[in-house]
Amino acid sequence: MVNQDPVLVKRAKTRRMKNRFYQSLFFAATCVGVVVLVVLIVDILRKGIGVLNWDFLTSFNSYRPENAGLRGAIVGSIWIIAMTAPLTFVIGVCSAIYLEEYAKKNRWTRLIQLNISNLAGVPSIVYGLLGLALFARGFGLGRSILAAALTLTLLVLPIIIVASREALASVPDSLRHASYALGATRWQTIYRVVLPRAFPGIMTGTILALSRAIGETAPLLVVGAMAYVAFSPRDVFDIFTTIPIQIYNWTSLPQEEFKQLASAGIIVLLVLLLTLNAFAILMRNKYQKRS
Amino acid sequence: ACSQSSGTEDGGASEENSEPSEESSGAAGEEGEELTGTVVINGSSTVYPVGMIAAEQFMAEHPGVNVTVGDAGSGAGFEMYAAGEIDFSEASRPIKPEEKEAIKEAGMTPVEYTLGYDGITVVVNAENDFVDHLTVEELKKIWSADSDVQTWADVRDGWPEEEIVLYGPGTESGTYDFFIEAIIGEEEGAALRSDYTANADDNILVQGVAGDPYSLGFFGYAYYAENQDQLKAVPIDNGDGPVEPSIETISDESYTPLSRPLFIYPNSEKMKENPALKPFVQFYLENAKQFVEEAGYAPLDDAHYEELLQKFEEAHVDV
Amino acid sequence: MAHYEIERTHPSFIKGSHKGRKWDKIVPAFLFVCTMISVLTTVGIVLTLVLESLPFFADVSVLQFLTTLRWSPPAGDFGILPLVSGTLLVTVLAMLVALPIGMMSAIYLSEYAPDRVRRIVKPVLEILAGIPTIVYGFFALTFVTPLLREMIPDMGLFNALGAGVVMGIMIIPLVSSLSEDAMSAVPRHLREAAFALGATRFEVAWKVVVPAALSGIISSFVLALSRAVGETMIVAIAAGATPKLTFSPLESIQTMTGYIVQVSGGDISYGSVDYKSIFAVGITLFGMTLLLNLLAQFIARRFKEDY
Amino acid sequence: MDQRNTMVRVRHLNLYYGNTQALSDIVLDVPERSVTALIGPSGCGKSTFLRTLNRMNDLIDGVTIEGEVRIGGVDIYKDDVDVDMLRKSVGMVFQAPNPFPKSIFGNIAYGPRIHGIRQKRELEHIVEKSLRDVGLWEEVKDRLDDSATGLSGGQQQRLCIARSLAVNPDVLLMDEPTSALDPISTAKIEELVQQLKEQYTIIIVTHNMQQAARISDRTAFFLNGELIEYNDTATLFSNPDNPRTEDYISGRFG
Amino acid sequence: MDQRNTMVRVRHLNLYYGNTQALSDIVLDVPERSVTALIGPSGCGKSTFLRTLNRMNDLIDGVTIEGEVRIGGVDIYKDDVDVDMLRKSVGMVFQAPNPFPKSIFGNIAYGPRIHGIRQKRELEHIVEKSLRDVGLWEEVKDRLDDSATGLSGGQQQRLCIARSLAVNPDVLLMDEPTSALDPISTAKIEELVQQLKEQYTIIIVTHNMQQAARISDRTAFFLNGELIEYNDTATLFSNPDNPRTEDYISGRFG
Ligand SMILES: Nc1ncnc2c1ncn2[C@@H]1O[C@H](COP(=O)(O)OP(=O)(O)OP(=O)(O)O)[C@@H](O)[C@H]1O
Ligand SMILES: Nc1ncnc2c1ncn2[C@@H]1O[C@H](COP(=O)(O)OP(=O)(O)OP(=O)(O)O)[C@@H](O)[C@H]1O
Ligand SMILES: [Mg+2]
Ligand SMILES: [Mg+2]
Ligand SMILES: O=P([O-])([O-])[O-]
Repeated sequence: MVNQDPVLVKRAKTRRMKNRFYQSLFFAATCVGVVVLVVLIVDILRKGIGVLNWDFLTSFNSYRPENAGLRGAIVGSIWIIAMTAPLTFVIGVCSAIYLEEYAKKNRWTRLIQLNISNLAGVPSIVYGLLGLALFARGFGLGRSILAAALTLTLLVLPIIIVASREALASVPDSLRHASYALGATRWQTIYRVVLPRAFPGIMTGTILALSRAIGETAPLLVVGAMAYVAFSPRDVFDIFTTIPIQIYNWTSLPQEEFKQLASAGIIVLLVLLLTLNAFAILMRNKYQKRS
Repeated sequence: ACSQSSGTEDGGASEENSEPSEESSGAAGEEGEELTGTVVINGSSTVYPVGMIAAEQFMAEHPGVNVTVGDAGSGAGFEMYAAGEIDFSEASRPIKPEEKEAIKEAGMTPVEYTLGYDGITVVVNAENDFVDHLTVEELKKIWSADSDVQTWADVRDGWPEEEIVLYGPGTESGTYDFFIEAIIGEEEGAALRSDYTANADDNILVQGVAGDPYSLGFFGYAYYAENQDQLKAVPIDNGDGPVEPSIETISDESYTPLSRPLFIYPNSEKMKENPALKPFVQFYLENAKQFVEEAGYAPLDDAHYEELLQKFEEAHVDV
Repeated sequence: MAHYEIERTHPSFIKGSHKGRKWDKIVPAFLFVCTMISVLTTVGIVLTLVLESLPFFADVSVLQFLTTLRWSPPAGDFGILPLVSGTLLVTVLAMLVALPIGMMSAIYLSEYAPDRVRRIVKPVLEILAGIPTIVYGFFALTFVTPLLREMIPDMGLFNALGAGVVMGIMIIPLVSSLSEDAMSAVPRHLREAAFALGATRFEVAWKVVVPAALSGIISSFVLALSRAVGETMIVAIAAGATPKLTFSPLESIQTMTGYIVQVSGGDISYGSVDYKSIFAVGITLFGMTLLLNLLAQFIARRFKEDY
Repeated sequence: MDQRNTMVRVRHLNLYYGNTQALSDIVLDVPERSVTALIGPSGCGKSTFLRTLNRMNDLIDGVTIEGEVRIGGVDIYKDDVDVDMLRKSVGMVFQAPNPFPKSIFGNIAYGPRIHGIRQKRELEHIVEKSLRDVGLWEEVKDRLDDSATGLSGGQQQRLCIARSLAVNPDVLLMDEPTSALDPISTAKIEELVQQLKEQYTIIIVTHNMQQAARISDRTAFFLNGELIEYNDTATLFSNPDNPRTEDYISGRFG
Repeated sequence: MDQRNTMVRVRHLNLYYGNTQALSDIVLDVPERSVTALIGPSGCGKSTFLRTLNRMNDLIDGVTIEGEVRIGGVDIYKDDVDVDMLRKSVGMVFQAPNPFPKSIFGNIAYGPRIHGIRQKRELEHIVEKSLRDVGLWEEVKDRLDDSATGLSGGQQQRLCIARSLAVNPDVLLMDEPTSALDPISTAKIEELVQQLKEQYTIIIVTHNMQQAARISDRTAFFLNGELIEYNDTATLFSNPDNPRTEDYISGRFG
């Protein structure tokens, strides 16, 4: 090179080493998360895989560990998700659209934003208290699937709103302008241009929100999830239990066998979670390819 | 249209049953007639296994009935009772006057049935070889709010100069209240010392005691029974010599003062609306001894259960 | 300048019936209603907490609540400070784990990792955030704490450390993913500018990308913090239930959330002051997260950098 | 030129962003079926002016507009004007090509669709005609279903022009449509503009004075939000009235 | 010109993005302290070529490079070359101004700081000198602590040039540095380039042939990844060897 100043060259060597050191450090940090995840999963598999079989998935809970299964809880969780998913999606995405596309950027909007990010940090158990007072008691829904689903909807709503807003904000204005310049109304622009483009990000938010909803325990304990439900709920007004509730209950019983069942329950929950995540990633990739 | 107190109207099994519900409830207990409906139980997590056994066995005989059991806690149980949300509450302590008041205000009368006993078991680590028994006085010395016991030597001369690590349920637990009443005394505002390691989950307490060679803890008998390899139960001397907790000593009431009764409070008013409820309560009481034993608690003598049934029939002649 | 005749006098854009019109009236109204649900949620939470805690504050004065140094409901001691200190202790521990690791992972993913690696590792890390918290609770109690106890023998079975560390791990993806998003959003041309000046990758990451993404990074920190303050099951299972005014991570403590969940599942009478106290604790918790968010908002605005 | 009708008529137009004035007392008439170039240094208000003609400034908070803008005789800032339909009549092409992340077909059909055309046949016909008009048909007819973002920059810009034409506008506004393009694509678009003025009234912003000279019939020179001079392109470039115009076109000032 | 030393020497350079070849067998010598313009249609490889000279292409996955590039006599693709130090010697200015979101001072001082200069006095001296070199000192000396993103586009671009100069490079690469700027800012930068060539070897990509003619000593014409013609600017524009060069500079092909 032209100016091979020996001081600089020496310094360059240290800088290069520093870079390499930090690269290794950052890599190691990334591995921590991955390794813990693996350890966690292995630990659970080791404890639970032995009792995980078809009967476990298809029988109801029982006081006899050898007969106990997860059916009622699986059906309950599916019910809850089936209710929570559309509600959160519609309300969350609509809120995000309103805030991002319609609301004037004034003090009120900022206040609403602050409110939403604050809600994202409100402990889930507090939502449980709200759900009990409002849905179970106030609306007279009782300790039902609907009351629980509504509670969880409120709980995860901020997650999907924040993610969807990010997604909407990342749609370039040039696309909106192109649409307006063709005489499209605001809603046509949003519906036909902005939303499709923001869809992958919205999906990510939805999945994060639903993952959270699927695994919640504390608020459902307060809203009134049952520990022993030996039937499949038939409508949204029915009594329910969910997988995490069942896991929690099993871990609190004296018999060692129930703890194994709890681990098997955790495996089922994780499988459900991973399926949901995989679905999200597929959707995300599918739509990302197009744009 | 909640299903908590539903009869056949919203029970899904009603399609299979062509007969009106009133008739089938009249024929409760008779074989062949299908009973339908839902019974909702909630309350103490200690009594929960008993309720679950009852529910499961009842449903085996009456597939048309759904019995669901919650473990929200005794307090929550009574609160739901007063709110008219449940058919049945379970408790690991007697109902408190204010709870009774609330339920009465809501137009209901809670009737109490004692199912059996849970022996609160004082345990030490399996490796502990110096504790042969503890007197009630010693327990009080260890656990009272103003206790100055720091090491085992402070409890009894000759015991090692090792720090005593205490485990027990949290203040919200029925066991906590009961332990205070039995050991410390009944005066208002009595509390245990606050520097022990508390947890709401007895299983977790088991792990605590099992992991600490110089620990001492107390919790429900069933949790000791399931973990005898890691724990050692401490015989308690209430003046009549040390008595080791066991189903027998708890049942025959020689294990004192740490046996606590378990209760159910079926909701009589709900029986009028819910045809499945009365047969279920009857079934529960008829087989209570067996259920209590199966759940790992100590049953009472047979005479007691006969009394229970009698009390039940007297209370519900009208239903 | 020349003037011209005007030809058409009735162009098509005078208002008439236009298809899109009706939607443009209904839609915003509906969207607004949806947005209001979040506002109403807050109102609902505040109302519930305030109304339900009024009876509590009739028995225990606010001053007593805020200044007493002991939390022992059976003895009538309702000083929130031990619960606050427990919450803070666990939160600080969790942050000590989550912030550095999350941040370093974010830098690795955004600045060093090949695209292929990032596309796999990022969602894998995100799984950590989706695992139900009771799973973490037992992981802390039955895996992490025993491991820690091998190193620190006189640590209790329930301790703030194990719970805090595991909570920190749970929160890693919140920091790593959101910070990574913020860093990825830093335009490529800024990186190129730095590289073109002879900066190493580390210098680019640390002195250009991180400062440029700072407001996003701070937002992720605060979200993580709020989540830690509000986390329930991990502490309920692994940190014990011993309200204690201590800052030793080796001791068993109780957090505000832990207290709420244990009391609401316990046996005490719902009419009692002890039970009503959970709403007072709930309000305190809500106030704390609100304060954190306000702080975050303030900081994020101060550090906002336009690129 | 004088026998043509006025398509755009602007009278005493003032525009403010918040409190700062961006356009001052603009008066200008644009004849139909002609190309008018807007030139001037950066920040002088060319884009702002262009956006008043299809009310795109409505999308920006805090914009205040005074004065009169008539298009085809209608005051477009009157209350009874349907802004969406106005924008249909007054098309706009932007500096950076901005195709929707849809297929080529979907891009062109977007406008007709939102304006109520549903039949596949009709849409196909419009798409073909618009693409032919911009000379893109032969290049893309075999891949109408491919994503428009896969086209080259010049193709994308022509696609955007075709997209504007598909809704059958009267006026076409172009804001530096070639500044992001290479010379060859630029030449193609300039040629296209020459063809389009047979049917459309075109107003084009450019910071390239050679381009203005090559393609426009009339040129307006803006400076600091004022319309300094507006005249036949030939006259304005060869013999400007205003010394500042001369300074600018001769590259003498900043 | 021939009495000057060769600063950049490129031999048989081939570059591939994955499997597609973007540069074919480029051979070219750049004398020191001169301005060399790279022209050619979009996508012909101008930017790609420029980025081989400071190894910015290393940052792109899947790039393969063959051939030899020597700067100041050193083969920069040899293993023992410190890429960071190479980039210090070979500065680069980009199409869009890209100041860091830092203060004006912080922008200029960034380079010297990472290369080990810590003393405030020395930094201040470098900042002042660099800003003076690009003629920005008088305009910004009172607001060195203000954010650089608050400057106008032209000022930002000059700031970016000053930032490059602050690390004391030998070669300055500029990739269409004025294409996002208005004519006045462009004129300023062109003037600056003329001054800078007294000290630096400048290679500038432009798609504006007038600009190439105005400011460069030598011009290289690229087409489809090949170097078609490389000659004195005056010669290349007035009397090109290659018919394709002629076609391109006369605007005749696509
Ligand atoms: N949204 C806005 N808010 C506030 N001021 C604006 C806005 N858009 C433009 N301006 C200001 O109005 C003036 C005119 O801007 P305009 O974009 O119309 O200039 P222009 O002539 O198109 O410039 P260029 O050639 O750079 O595109 C400028 O001073 C600009 O800073
Ligand atoms: N990162 C990349 N990956 C793959 N191909 C690339 C990449 N960058 C550029 N190319 C391709 O290499 C060729 C040369 O691109 P380059 O950017 O060097 O052209 P250019 O002459 O600078 O064009 P312009 O005038 O538009 O800047 C083009 O075909 C381009 O598509
Ligand atoms: Mg403009
Ligand atoms: Mg280029
Ligand atoms: O629910 P409790 O059993 O602890 O009474």
